[in-house]
Amino acid sequence: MSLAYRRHLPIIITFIMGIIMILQYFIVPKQPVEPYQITMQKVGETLTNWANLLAAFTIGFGMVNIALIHSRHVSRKTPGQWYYSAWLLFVAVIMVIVGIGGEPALGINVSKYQYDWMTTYVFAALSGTMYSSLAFYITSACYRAFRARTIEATALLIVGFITLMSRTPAFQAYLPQVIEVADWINKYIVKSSFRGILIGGALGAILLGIRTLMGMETGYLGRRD
Amino acid sequence: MADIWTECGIWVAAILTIAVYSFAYRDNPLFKFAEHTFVGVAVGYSFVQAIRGVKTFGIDHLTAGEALYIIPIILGFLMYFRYHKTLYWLYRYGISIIVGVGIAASFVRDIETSFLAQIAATAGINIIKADPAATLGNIVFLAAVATTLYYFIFTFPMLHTGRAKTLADAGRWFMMLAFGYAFAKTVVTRYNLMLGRLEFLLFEWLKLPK
Amino acid sequence: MAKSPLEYIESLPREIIYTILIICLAVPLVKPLGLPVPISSRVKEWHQYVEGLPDGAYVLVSVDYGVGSLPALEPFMVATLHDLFERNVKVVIMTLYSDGPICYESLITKVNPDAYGKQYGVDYVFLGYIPGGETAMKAVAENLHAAVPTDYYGTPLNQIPMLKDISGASDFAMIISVTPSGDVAQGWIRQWVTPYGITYMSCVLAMMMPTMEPYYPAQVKALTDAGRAGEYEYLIGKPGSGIRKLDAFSVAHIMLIIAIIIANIAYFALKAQKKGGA
Amino acid sequence: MIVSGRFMEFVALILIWVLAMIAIDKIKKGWTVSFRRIAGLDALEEAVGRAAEMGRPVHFTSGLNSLTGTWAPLTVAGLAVFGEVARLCARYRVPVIYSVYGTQVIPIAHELYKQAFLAEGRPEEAKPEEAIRYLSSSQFAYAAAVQGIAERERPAANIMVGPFYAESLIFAETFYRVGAIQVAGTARLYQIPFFAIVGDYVLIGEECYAAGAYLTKDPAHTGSLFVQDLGKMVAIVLGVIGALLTTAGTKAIVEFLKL
Repeated sequence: MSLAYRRHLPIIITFIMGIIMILQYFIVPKQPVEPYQITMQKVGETLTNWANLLAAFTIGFGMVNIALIHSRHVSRKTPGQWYYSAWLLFVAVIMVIVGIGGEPALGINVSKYQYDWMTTYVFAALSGTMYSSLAFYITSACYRAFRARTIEATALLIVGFITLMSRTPAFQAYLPQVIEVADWINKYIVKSSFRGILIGGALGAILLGIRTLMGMETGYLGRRD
Repeated sequence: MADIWTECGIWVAAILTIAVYSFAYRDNPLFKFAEHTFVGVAVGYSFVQAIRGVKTFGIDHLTAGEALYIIPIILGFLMYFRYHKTLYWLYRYGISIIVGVGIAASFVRDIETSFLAQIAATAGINIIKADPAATLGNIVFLAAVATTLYYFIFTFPMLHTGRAKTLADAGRWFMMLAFGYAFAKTVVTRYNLMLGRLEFLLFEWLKLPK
Repeated sequence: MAKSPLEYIESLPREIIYTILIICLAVPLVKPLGLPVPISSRVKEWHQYVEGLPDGAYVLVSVDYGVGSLPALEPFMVATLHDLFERNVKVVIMTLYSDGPICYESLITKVNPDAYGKQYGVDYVFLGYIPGGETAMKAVAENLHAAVPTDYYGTPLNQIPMLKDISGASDFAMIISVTPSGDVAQGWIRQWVTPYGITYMSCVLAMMMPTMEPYYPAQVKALTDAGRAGEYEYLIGKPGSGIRKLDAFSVAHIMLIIAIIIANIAYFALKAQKKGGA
Repeated sequence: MIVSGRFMEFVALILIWVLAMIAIDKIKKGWTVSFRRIAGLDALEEAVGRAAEMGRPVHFTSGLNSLTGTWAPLTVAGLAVFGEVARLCARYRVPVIYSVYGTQVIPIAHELYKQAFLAEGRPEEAKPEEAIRYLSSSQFAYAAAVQGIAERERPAANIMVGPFYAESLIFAETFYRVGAIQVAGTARLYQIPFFAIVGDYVLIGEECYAAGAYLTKDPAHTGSLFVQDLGKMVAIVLGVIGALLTTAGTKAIVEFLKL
């Protein structure tokens, strides 16, 4: 099978898709009026739907990957892991059945109540707790990071201190100037240096986008074939 | 009937909460159990979302008479040829559409929102203000934007040697101070999250008096 | 070689740090310490407007949030009702959210009007969920009895003593709304403030303040964000979930600041010791 | 033709595109470009070398990656870094673990992984099924699973480049605790501080995109980096002069940019 089909055609497809999306951005105003604008809008929307549809298809890669790894653990009885893997596969199947609403024909009638129960007391509880465990990690990170080792680290410590105090209700009551200093730092040092980083990052993304459409960012297809 | 389910739900949620927090101390079987439960539920959840995604983005359009949608559906199945020994490259057509649409739709917007608009905002600063702290602030602002950008210049090494290096160092200093502020600023929001979980454990699970 | 105490403190094991954190957060939750809390001018202004209400004045309180944003918005609404029930005013409660009644139930049990000797139907009433968003606001303003035939519990309005001679917006001294929605917060201005000039007080989520600031103070007499519930509780001496969190923040932050100071002292002491010892 | 208000963007896009093509062409014709040091990228080889000495794996993650949506370019930048890390791991014979969040990258990651072993002349040693592991497409289930890998397989190095969200600090602290050397980079502003303060080496914003040019010196990436530098110089000049003009009373540059 010649190189044309394996590498060049996909790169050409990426280029065409990219050019259409760019044209849609530059030609179609908020309320398309001209016929060419309306068709361009339609083409752009259809392709975006196609991309989302294809992205939904790729979920299967994940399912295969997880089923493969964990069923191998179960079949090989990997010590200290196989029963966790069995439990994972079991829970995944339960969630799929509950999620799809069950099949009355197969005698599985599952109401929305079970789905809400699973999402509230298992999914939401785990997500909320994992998210809140950041309180542990930010505390130990602060304890370690705010140390006056070098001049730079001392500056970091002082700014961190002022910001911490400006957010502590008790200090705000006694030392309101702390809030003004913190706001000044935020307005004139944080917003400015973050803008510098943002501009740099944007240039990086723009050039990467151009390279990808020109087929020069071969990372996504593998360098040589 | 609902009460038993709710009460049992609260107990399940409480045990999972303690399991996740226990990892902060040590990795242990209870956390490993919670982790595998979480991944299992999440896999089932995203599988259902994927099926809904294929339905809403694809099948619905097809049934609504937009015949062209058969193309992405075919390409979608073709992507599973990547497991095939020789025809593995067939997956690339689907991926090339995802990448072409995804990358272009994103980077073209960066030109305005994160490049031109940011320069325009900087160029629009009226430095001299009535309040001296604001005037000083604007001077610091301009210096910080300029030196941070200067720090990121890669292909002119001479700009980072000798006396010119001080400009790059200034950029690094501004970023360091900004990181210190942003780091400390999140402490409140993270503690607020943990307070929410502790309130659940103390008042809904242990039923302590409010 | 066991670590010397200085080394131990300087690199304190994470288990100790985490346990101290949990204690600092949990204790104030169970037993509020009533640490000093800064009262922002916005909360003081909100309270002054409630204090300024004449005896027998009618206040419309709109519970414009659903179960989703209840954790963030309820504490401020609870404090507002405590403040209103301290005075001799008539409180008419309604909601524009379909799951608003659930929030009302949770709200009213926490406020406990009986403790203030307030009687349902005489001092306060709940009209329930009125669908339609801004059209609901307009209908209630123009003709309350036509817009809302019965209260939430099904009693016809003309049989409720406090609502007999209340026809619409012009009979109200104030309208208070707590909501996560910008449209609702601005809707009350269009339907009640512009046409009837009623005093409007709005409490929104912190991130929505920038969108509401332009209306303050001309159309919105008092504007604040729900995160300040703890301040309001402290101001009116009614500690609730808002102040418990503020106490916990203060204790946890003070712990962190002290810990950082100790760590730095240990660090410098170690450096001095090494320099001295070398 | 062009939507009002977007004319300047169109001009900027064409200008950048043309300049990039010219620069790439000149580099192909022998024009050499030298770089200033990027500590984070120099550290990649050091990190993998350390893992080889300690006989422990290298862990890689590209955060909550997605090829559709705002952070598609940063995901591709993360994949490019993974390509380099896979090459180093093939060279030093160190197992690599790529914890995957978004399933769209799985086929690409497999491709890059096999290319790396091919380039190092060891295609038979490639074990993609074990190296590239899909964990979850839900943010915190993914974070919990990565924590499990960190504690149980105790990687000696952790490399994180891509779009990260709140879970960035969970990873940074957990891998610090198992003693892994960390090279971490993202362009998402509010997550950079956690990598800068907790990680050993940090790639700030644009440095994530510079990996291709810096490590491979390939013309396309190097040319892009040169044009990016021109863009930054333009930003400095227009920004500062614009502000001075505004203070002096004329908003010429601001209007110019907003055409």
